[in-house]
Amino acid sequence: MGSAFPSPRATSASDRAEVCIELASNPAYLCSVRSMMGVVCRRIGFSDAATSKVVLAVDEALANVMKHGYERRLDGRIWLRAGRDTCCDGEGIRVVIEDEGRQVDPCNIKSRDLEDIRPGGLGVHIIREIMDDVRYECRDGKGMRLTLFKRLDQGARGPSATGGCLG
Amino acid sequence: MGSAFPSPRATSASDRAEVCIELASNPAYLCSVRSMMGVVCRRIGFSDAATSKVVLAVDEALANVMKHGYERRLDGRIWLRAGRDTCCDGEGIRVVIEDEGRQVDPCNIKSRDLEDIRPGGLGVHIIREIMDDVRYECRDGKGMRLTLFKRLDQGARGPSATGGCLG
Amino acid sequence: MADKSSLSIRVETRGEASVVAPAGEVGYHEAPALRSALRESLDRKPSRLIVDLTGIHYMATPGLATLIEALQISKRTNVTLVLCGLTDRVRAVFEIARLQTVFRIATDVDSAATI
Amino acid sequence: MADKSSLSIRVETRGEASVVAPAGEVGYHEAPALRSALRESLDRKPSRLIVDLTGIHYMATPGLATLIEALQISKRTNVTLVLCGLTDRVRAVFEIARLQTVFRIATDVDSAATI
Ligand SMILES: Nc1ncnc2c1ncn2[C@@H]1O[C@H](COP(=O)(O)OP(=O)(O)O)[C@@H](O)[C@H]1O
Ligand SMILES: Nc1ncnc2c1ncn2[C@@H]1O[C@H](COP(=O)(O)OP(=O)(O)O)[C@@H](O)[C@H]1O
Repeated sequence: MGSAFPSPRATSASDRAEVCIELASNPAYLCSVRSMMGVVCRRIGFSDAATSKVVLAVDEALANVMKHGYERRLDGRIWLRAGRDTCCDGEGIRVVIEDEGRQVDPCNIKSRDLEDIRPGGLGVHIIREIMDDVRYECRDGKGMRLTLFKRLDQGARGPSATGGCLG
Repeated sequence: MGSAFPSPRATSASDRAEVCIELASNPAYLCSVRSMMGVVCRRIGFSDAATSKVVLAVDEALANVMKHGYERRLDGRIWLRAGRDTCCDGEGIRVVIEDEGRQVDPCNIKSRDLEDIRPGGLGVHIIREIMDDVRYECRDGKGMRLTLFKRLDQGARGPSATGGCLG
Repeated sequence: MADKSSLSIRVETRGEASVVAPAGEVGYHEAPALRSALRESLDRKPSRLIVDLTGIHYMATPGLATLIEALQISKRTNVTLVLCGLTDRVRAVFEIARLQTVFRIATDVDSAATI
Repeated sequence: MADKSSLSIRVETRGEASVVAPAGEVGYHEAPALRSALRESLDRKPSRLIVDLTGIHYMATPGLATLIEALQISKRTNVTLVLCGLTDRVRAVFEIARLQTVFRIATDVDSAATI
């Protein structure tokens, strides 16, 4: 056992993320992560329609890390944290995605021109359309950090549901 | 943002867990965790039949933390780490589940007599039947730690599959 | 990912029998819904209650507990409880829990209506 | 949790048309399977290829890319490509990507066979 499974850090009351996931950069995990993100969004109070949009944005962002950050290697590490948070705009969901992959200038992270219809080049556009705040940064040392925020405003709010597990 | 979303720890090459999940003690998450555990088991090489057993054991263990460790509170924290590991018996999957809930003497964690048919009291029996090694311990300070190991022996091995996402 | 709940339950009447057919997964989160459906069906005191598990691809002990509770109520109230449609995976869970001889088990709804 | 893959694909022939009906989710992991199914169908050069999306409850950009690629091949090879059965959720993704006018879109397979 030993170092292969380091112990979790102690948490404080302020550590409010609903879920934190560290996973290998393997696309086979994306489906389970979508399912988990769906539960988080509903717990926070998003409607079904808003939930599926936030899930889509997070899925696109993770797929991009696997494709571009790790250039399709399956053994990179990805960290995802998601939970309720408040920013100047009010309450909503905060999602932070970090990796140890290739670093790129955040200015170069952009989709193709939408008029130029061809396969690919839509993910970043969709992330920016869906989320209220999208911030790409280089991490100290290696990898990228993407911070996403979506407001829980009138349109995005769902009936207060307990949220089943959604396959 | 700040302390609400602490940064992930740096990882070393020896940090081989396929997935690490920190989640709130809410049963709504169990379904996504089952799905993720299914992918981990297949990645490690377990057959479909062995995979569904390991998934069952982990699900029972997590439900027990929610039910007994946190007495059905939804805001407790649970840490789950799972990945390939080797022990004296050979290669297999190692799963570690930790919580900050009620501490109990590991000797008292046992199912009812199987002959005494009544609702409940089967989870720990199932966990012990399925897994090759089951170790309950009190953590330093608060909460419990459960360490599970299942050998990847001839009977449990599947065809080397890439493993789709399994809803 | 977002519009299928992990358990759906169909309830129907078939002659003298009630049929409860859950589909999906029955873990700790889903068991209460199955429990309600079984209790409501038992409350109506059919002569027979058939639980068709054909659509269940995951069953954990909270599901077993719910079925054991239904069995106990059925005995008290003279309802014949029959399970059917156990897939290999669900059958394996009954076997690990040594419950395969505790329930009356049929292959499908048709035979569950008569045995 | 453990026996349903997240995408299954049914392929059938309907008169002059081929129908490809994926069901489940099309993300980055699943898109290659849809891509293969569409390419195989296009290789057989039907006069019409209908992609019935009724069973899709999740569509991400790798799925859109696959459909755009199929559209490009269909134009080169004179196959009429028609999509149908878009749920509200799938339609929303086409709209965010400004693709709703790029494809020929029908409500169901019947109308996709004639428009
Ligand atoms: N996580 C990432 N790391 C590095 N580069 C990225 C990342 N995400 C996006 N990019 C860059 O932004 C471009 C646009 O991404 P996107 O709109 O998702 O389309 P696509 O992935 O199909 O190219 C990518 O081609 C890539 O150069
Ligand atoms: N994570 C845990 N923390 C504390 N006690 C536990 C835990 N898991 C199991 N137990 C104890 O072991 C007993 C047997 O558990 P189990 O066989 O799963 O049946 P049930 O949960 O239905 O009681 C429980 O009643 C409880 O007292």
